[in-house]
Amino acid sequence: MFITVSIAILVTMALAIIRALRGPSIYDRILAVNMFGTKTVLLVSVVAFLFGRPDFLDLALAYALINFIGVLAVLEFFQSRSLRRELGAAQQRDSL
Amino acid sequence: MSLFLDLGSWVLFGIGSLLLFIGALGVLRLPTLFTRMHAASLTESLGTIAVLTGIMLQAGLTLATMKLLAILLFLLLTSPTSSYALANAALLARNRDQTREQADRK
Amino acid sequence: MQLLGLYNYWVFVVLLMIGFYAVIAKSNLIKKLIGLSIFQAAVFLLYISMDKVEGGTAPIIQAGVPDQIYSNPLPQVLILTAIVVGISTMALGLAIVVRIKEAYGTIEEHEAAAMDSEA
Amino acid sequence: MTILLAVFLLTMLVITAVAIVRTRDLFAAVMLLGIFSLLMAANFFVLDAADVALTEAAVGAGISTVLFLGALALTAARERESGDSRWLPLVVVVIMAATVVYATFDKPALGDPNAPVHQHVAPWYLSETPRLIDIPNVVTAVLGSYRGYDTLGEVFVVFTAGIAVLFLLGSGRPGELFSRPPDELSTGGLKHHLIPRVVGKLLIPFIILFGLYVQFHGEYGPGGGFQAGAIIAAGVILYALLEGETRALAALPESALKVMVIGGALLYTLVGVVCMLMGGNFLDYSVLSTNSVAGQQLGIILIEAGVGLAVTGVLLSIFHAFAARATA
Repeated sequence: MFITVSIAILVTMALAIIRALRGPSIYDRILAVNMFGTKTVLLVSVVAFLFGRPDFLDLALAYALINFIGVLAVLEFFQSRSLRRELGAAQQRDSL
Repeated sequence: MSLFLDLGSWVLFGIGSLLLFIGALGVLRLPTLFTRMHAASLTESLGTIAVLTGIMLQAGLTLATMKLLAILLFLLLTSPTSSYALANAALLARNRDQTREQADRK
Repeated sequence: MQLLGLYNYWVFVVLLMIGFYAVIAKSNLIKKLIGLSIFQAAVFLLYISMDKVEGGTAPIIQAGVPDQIYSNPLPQVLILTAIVVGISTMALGLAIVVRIKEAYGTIEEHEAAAMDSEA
Repeated sequence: MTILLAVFLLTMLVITAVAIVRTRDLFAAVMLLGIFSLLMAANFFVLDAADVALTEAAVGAGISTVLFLGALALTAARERESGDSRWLPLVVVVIMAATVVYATFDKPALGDPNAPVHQHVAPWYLSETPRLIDIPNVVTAVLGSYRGYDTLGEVFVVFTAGIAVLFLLGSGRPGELFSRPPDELSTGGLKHHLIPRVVGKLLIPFIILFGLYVQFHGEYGPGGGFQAGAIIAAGVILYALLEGETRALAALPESALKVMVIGGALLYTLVGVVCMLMGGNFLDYSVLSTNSVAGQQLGIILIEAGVGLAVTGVLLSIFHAFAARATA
């Protein structure tokens, strides 16, 4: 029964990768990466039981906690970049 | 007893797999960013709950169940938050582009 | 099935060469570093592929299961440390790229080289 | 089943790698590198390397993305057309690939128990660890005790890389990683970020706690100093992203980080020296206690603590160095 779920998760992962490759916008890629992260947590949890070593859930726990940081960093990066660009544009307008 | 647990797991796994698959299909097929985000975030939460609860039924009352519970809790906290932050950032970027276009037209 | 058992090694080769291609063919220095990290990942994959024993499980000894087969711990130790070393050296590479950008105003290798030959 | 899972994950790995190299948008490349790292970790896990998967998870999911983005913020986000011919490198790569693939036909198949690699020291490690060190995680035993020299070397490589980054980028006044413009332009920025801030700050204690768990549970489950260091560093980086560099540096100042880096490396070496003073060989922990098994366990706990301190310190110093550069 764990096999069925893991296959479903793998298919979902493949679809998420297609979205990440296709883009088109950066936000689509972030969405895909985020989704992929959640699916990895689920896959690892299922596979840990499939292999009969449930003590390896630590890995899933690590992803559940840390995956968030990457997404936040990316968003912060874009926010500050577009703000800086606006700042540059505002300075240009002022100098004209 | 274990028959009922197995049955419950099967049902939950079925629901979870179906939801995850539908969500992924939505992310792939829907036309715009916000509709795609909608598909992903709506199905993901329930799908995650279903799959992890299904595993919990199989694990029984062990340390593994506590870890699964923690994973579920963290995922339920972080996943909507990152969806929110993403949607917020995308919306702000779109609004900025629109105001810039309007400013350019003037 | 015999050939499927070699699939890991082929993926190792393909990844190694994808990384190598990025290092030699791309002019952008960050892209070169990304290629290098793919190259590195390929080597990790080779080592970890070698640690698997059929029917084995991770080498964390389970009490009360006397006849359990365990996979090989040695490649795991080497790669575990290599991952952390890899990220620190990658940071060093990125720091050098940042300094190159400050000195030359570009991170494209051919542009920087052209500036050098002009000077 | 293992093989099927691995084949699927590996195929996705190749597709992602090709996409990473092909895209000209460096930002997209970094995002795809995140997926690449997740796939690697899942694949390590499927191949029974739980410790390695945990390391990849701790490093790849947070820190490597953050560092690459920091570098992109300081350089450029797009790759330019170089105009060089792509055919020569492609031909070289294809020829090399063909040669190495030809060589793989001599390799033992995946999981073959008679492969040469499983014949030499590994069986000894697996059979003797319960008697000599008596901890379940053989990977930690090999890392800390049997191959303690190697690990000491790796810690010093990490240490040197960290110092070199500090030399190159300089440390000094605090900056923001992705330099924020003055406040009047970022109108409503903080208000809109209320939810990530609340949730993020709620998570930070759990991340640190989990890091400590990984550090001290490393003898019994997957974990150890390297993974714990990366996880704790990721927790502090999250704090820096949410509350700004200045407050993160107030919580864990640069001087403290330097003490952690140097202290960690020193602790490891000192354990070795103490072993020598007590009449054993360098890094032979058996002499640390009257009972040699207890001595081994004590030695491993101490050096893992040293590794954890050094790795946390180095990763955070690197992060702060990139951040300080962004506003300089």
